[in-house]
Amino acid sequence: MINDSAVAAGVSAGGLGRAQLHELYHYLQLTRQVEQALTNLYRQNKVIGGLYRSLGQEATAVGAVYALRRRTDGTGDVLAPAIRNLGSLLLMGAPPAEVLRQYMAKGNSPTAGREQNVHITDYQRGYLAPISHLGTMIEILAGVALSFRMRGERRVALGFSGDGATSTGAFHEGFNFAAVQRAPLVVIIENNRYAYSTPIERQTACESFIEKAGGYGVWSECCDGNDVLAVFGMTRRAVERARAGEGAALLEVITYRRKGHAEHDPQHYVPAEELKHWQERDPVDAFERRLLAEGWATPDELETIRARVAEQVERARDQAESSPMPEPEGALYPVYGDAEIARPWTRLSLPDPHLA
Amino acid sequence: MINDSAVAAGVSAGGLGRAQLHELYHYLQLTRQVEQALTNLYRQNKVIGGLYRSLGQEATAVGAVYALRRRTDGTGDVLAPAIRNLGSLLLMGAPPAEVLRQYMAKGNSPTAGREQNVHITDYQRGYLAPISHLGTMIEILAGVALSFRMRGERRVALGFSGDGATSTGAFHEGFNFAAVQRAPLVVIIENNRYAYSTPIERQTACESFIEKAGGYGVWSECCDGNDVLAVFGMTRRAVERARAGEGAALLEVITYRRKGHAEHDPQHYVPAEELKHWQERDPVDAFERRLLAEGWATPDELETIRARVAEQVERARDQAESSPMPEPEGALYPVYGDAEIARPWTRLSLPDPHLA
Amino acid sequence: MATVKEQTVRPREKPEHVRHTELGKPVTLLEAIREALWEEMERDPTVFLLGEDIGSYGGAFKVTEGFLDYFGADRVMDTPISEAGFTGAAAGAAHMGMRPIVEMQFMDFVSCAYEPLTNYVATSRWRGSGPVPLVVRGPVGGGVRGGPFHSQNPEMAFFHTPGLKIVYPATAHDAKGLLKAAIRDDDPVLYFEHKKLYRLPALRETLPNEDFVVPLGQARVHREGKDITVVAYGMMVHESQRAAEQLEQEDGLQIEILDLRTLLPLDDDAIVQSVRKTNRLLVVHEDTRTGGIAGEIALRVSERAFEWLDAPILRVTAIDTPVPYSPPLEDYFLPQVSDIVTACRYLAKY
Amino acid sequence: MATVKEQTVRPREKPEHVRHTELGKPVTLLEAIREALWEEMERDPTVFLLGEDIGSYGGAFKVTEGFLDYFGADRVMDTPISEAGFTGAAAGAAHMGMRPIVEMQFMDFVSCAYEPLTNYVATSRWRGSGPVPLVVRGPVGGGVRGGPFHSQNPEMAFFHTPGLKIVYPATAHDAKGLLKAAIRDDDPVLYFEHKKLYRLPALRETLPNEDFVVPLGQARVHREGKDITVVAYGMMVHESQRAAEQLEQEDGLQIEILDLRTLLPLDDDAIVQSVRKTNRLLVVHEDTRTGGIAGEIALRVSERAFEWLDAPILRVTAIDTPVPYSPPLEDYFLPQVSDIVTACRYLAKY
Ligand SMILES: Cc1ncc(C[n+]2csc(CCOP(=O)(O)OP(=O)(O)O)c2C)c(N)n1
Ligand SMILES: Cc1ncc(C[n+]2csc(CCOP(=O)(O)OP(=O)(O)O)c2C)c(N)n1
Ligand SMILES: [Mg+2]
Ligand SMILES: [Mg+2]
Repeated sequence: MINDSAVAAGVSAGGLGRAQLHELYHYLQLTRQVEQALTNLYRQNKVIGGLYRSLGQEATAVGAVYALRRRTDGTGDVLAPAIRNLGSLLLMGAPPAEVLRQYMAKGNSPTAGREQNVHITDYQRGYLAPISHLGTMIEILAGVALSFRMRGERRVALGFSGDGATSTGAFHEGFNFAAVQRAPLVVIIENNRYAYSTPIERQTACESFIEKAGGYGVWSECCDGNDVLAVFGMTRRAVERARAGEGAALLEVITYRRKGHAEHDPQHYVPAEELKHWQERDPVDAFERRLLAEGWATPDELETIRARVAEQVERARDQAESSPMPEPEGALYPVYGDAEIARPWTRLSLPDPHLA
Repeated sequence: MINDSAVAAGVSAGGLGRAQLHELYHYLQLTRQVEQALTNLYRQNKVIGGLYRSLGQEATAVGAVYALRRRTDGTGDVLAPAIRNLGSLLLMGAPPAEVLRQYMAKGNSPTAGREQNVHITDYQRGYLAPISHLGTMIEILAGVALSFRMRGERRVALGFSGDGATSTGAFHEGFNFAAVQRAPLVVIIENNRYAYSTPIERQTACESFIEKAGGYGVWSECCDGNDVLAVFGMTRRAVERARAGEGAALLEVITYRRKGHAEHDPQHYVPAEELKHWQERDPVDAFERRLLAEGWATPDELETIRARVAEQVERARDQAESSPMPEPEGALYPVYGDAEIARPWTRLSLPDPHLA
Repeated sequence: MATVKEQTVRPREKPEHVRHTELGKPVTLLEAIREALWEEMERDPTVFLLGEDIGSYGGAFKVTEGFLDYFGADRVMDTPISEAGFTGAAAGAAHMGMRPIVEMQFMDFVSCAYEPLTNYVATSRWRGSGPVPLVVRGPVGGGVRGGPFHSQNPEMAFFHTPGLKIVYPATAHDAKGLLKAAIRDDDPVLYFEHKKLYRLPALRETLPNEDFVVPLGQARVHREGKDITVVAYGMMVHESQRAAEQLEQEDGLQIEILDLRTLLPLDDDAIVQSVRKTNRLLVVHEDTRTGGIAGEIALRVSERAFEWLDAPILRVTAIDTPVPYSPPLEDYFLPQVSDIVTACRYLAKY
Repeated sequence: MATVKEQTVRPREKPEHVRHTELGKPVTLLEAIREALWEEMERDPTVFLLGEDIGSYGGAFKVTEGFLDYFGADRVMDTPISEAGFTGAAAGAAHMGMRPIVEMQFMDFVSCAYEPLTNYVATSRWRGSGPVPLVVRGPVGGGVRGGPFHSQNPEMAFFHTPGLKIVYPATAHDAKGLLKAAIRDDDPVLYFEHKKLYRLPALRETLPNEDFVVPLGQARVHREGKDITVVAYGMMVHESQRAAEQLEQEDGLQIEILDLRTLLPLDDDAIVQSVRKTNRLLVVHEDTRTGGIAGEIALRVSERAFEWLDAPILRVTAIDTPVPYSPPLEDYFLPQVSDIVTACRYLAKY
């Protein structure tokens, strides 16, 4: 199924064979349909907290992560998603039911309800939970990549950064350290034109985000983020360079955030024509057209994939919905490794009654 | 003396007239001789704390600041020096005796002994005390420049950053904000090859520091930092662009730190040939040769300047040495504007005696 | 990407949503804050706002909704995502005579500006670089299922830094009066807005139409009582009030509630005065337990009112973990009214 | 600027200056730290060092002198000036099975890494991302004329963050044993080294040649006594000792000194036990006053030993300002032996 030789096998697009192209389509569909299920659950108040969609950007996470060595035994490449990279987790093997439970704050979610949305870690599958503070994960991933280089492991770390997150000091310090250490870190700047309501023009005065690469002395490339094969190809080049010891890379994908920052944001700051322009460039539709036009898939095959995904998501939603919320004492999950350090874990501590 | 028309007046080097060239020489000499006096005082344990020399880099501070509008009434350009820009303060009008008192932690120093070395603020003359944390002043200066732009004042903020300080998140966040706001901020990266013992190769993988300009979308230039006229010319172009509303600029000067990081650093990590190479390119000697070769000054004129500076420094040192140390209670200088907030300002507070 | 310059035609009229008080209508805590910002910006042209998405979006919580159109992009400035950068820049502008107000989208992100705030801003006056009249404001607090990074109470990160002031209002009146005082103050002020109080209907209050300030550094007796002093702030003032009502009904206890309002400088005069009356002290804070402000309060009381204490000083706080996301966990994490009741009963019996 | 790869020929022999203990010679606090680092690096190949100028320069205080030659550039890594970046990176490496030790050139600069330490590192285990076995170490403290930014005691910036541990040794023995324990601990540890104690001849001590650790979280009775408990750490242990000796001679008082050693988690068992014996408590910290650790100690004692207290809990601390540069000012700023004497006399008479 998912395997390394994927890259070399086929003769068609980007070296990918038919089965692999179908797999890409599967994960594009899975991402979109899981998110659609989340939107429905959100409207029913079953997603706790905000919901951040990647509608129209799915090709970035899916295409990029398809270029990684995905393993389930903790020996593969490692990534940290940003908020709009749910697809990357799915492709790394996160079961949809787990993901839905996490968004629904269930007791049997990967974090047992302590954390939210894509904040999930799985060292075996190779993904690290981000924290909300933008930029921080680039620092963390610099160290992940550094450890690979230090130990001579041919593994790569992949990070995502929003256009907005590039302005953080954390992005700068983390990426510069990786660059100077020639650590195998690939960072994809997902330029979706907005950071919340802030357009890129108020984020940076640079011509394009890969202009930043020169300042770090790293390799860079930019591509159409709504073309899953382009994203895959570009990422693969960067990943294989990094794997070969040629150091970090800074990539940019040009895409667009079709929904508001989160479901609660009506995005009134977005011009209607802009939205329309990008609707017409939907990455899933575009890939579908391409698959059919090139003869890489038949309409029936695609329909089968979509139906299989729908079923999968339906089953996952049932599993998640029927899962229990956590027990309150779950909040007492240890902050320290030493079990005995427990006393201050209380809201109120009364002196021994015999003193009273 | 020091005035705006300096730039336009002469017909010789960089538009500078003879008097101005002599003035530049004066300040190069003043910087070097004040620092030499400090070294002597340091050896006598009269400089409290560390001493950070700019030997071999004096042309940067002096040449750059000569391109500013210097005023004494708080309406001119504003700068924040880094640790190796003592010359910039002198050129902005800081009296040498004040500077020496500050290094000697005297009670009548500009900070009354609370702060050290170049950490001196004078809003009238236009300089802001840095803090030790590298990069922070770029944030502060971004706001200084922003306020000029917001109020339509044709003033410019000038910042210095070491090669090492460019790696800080503060540098990135501060400069990016100024760039996107087209604030009149000029930052000079003083590439002296080392940050403490760390060579630039371990600081960044970029080809040269002005490669960073593209990532911020700003104008940039690089020049020989040991050529005072080159530094002056380059800075003047950037400053006048900024003054005209064309936004921030990132400049680089190539120079060399001839002493250790501080007087206590024997710089054993520096190759002897490297040191020799740069000794031969001493910026004061080079300017002296140029002045003579071009006929801009006679040996007598230069000797007169040197003697005048020596006398000035001698007098300043006497004044500083005879100044008293501060009274201990000077530590209680207010941290708040409200005078009554004083109670916790004590090392020990005993309950009212009638309770005991 | 060339910089966009908004074309702003400044409308003549103040929009409705900042005229509640003018029209004699009650305001929520959020509206009180909004009016304070607006009025101070009208009063003083050096006051300006900067932060993420505060312009056309009006801020994540819509505090500055409508400000951009009226005041223009230079006074309502959207920033890049760089809390240290724009906080430091605000300090620089403050040096030059401006009065910047920085919005943190969530106060959780003020941790990114910890360095310039504690090293540069707090020390500036003392270092001889003059005052930094700067306000850093934004939403804090839990109970809204925001998870570990949108629910923090970061007061103790700064409480230990001489030179900063920390303000944390619990009522609409105080929110407005304290914010105005903070903006006019020459010292840097961190101003915390509990996001669960922002729109709480019970906090609606009709405010005086005249300009008023609530001086910084003064606690307020929220409820008078003679039996036990409960020191609280923010959301916990209201939780303490609920506990006090229950204790009055069920136990006949008269709880005095002191709302700190300003955490730094701490109004220990008010605390000591109350404790000398009630002889019993409970501190309630939503913040986590170890290293919370209760400790400093206990020491000040020990130093100044030890002889008046008839019982140990106790505290009700959140537990020592990050703020959990899932409702049952977060509810377990946060201080409960029942905890306050239990603590007060214990103290009363002591 | 291509990356330089140091050609390191790993020497066979351990250099002299990390063999003091092996040779039965007494070590200073700094040498104890150096030996601990060296031994742990030899013991465990996943241990590595990163920080500014720790390689060929051996660190600003020469703690890692000679390490680069022996262990090579990958295990003694000079970093760009980016405390947040390399601290975050250390956390990432720790996730992958490494045991990084970060040196802050001065602990004053840990403020730059406040965000990743408090948000990412401290919460990682609880968030489900596993432990972060990471040590952040470096020089702290005043008295060396370092001025406001090379003299800080930053413990209270982190004391309030569940998930972090804070260690602050006062003796060479503890410095070595605690550092080894910290490196082997699965939780992130901030390890503070008082720069004025680094080479203090009086602290020279011959250490056991066997491997030993001093467990984290346990205070130590530095001096036994029955009249007053003085809780201190770092430099203040020694200032308290001087005061205790004076008080013994001049007043016949027997002062018990408790050296906290680990600040977080706080060993309140030890404090409470001592206070139940002496019935009087003075906390001495070099750190500034408001919001210092004395508050938390006071509250824990109030919660657990109120009935044993025969006098108010007092504290001797630095004043609430930045650390001043000029000697007369810094001496006024820092807690004095005479303050401790005064406080103890007051408590004894109470
Ligand atoms: C340090 C920090 N500041 C502010 C925020 C609040 N915030 C969350 S997402 C966001 C916008 C992010 O924009 P971008 O990086 O472009 O990512 P996108 O949402 O477009 O994928 C902001 C400001 C944050 N999470 N972290
Ligand atoms: C944030 C921070 N980290 C570390 C230091 C310690 N430090 C002081 S100067 C210095 C080297 C600075 O190098 P560079 O920026 O190149 O300036 P130069 O000394 O060469 O002029 C270091 C690491 C500091 N002051 N601030
Ligand atoms: Mg974006
Ligand atoms: Mg340098």
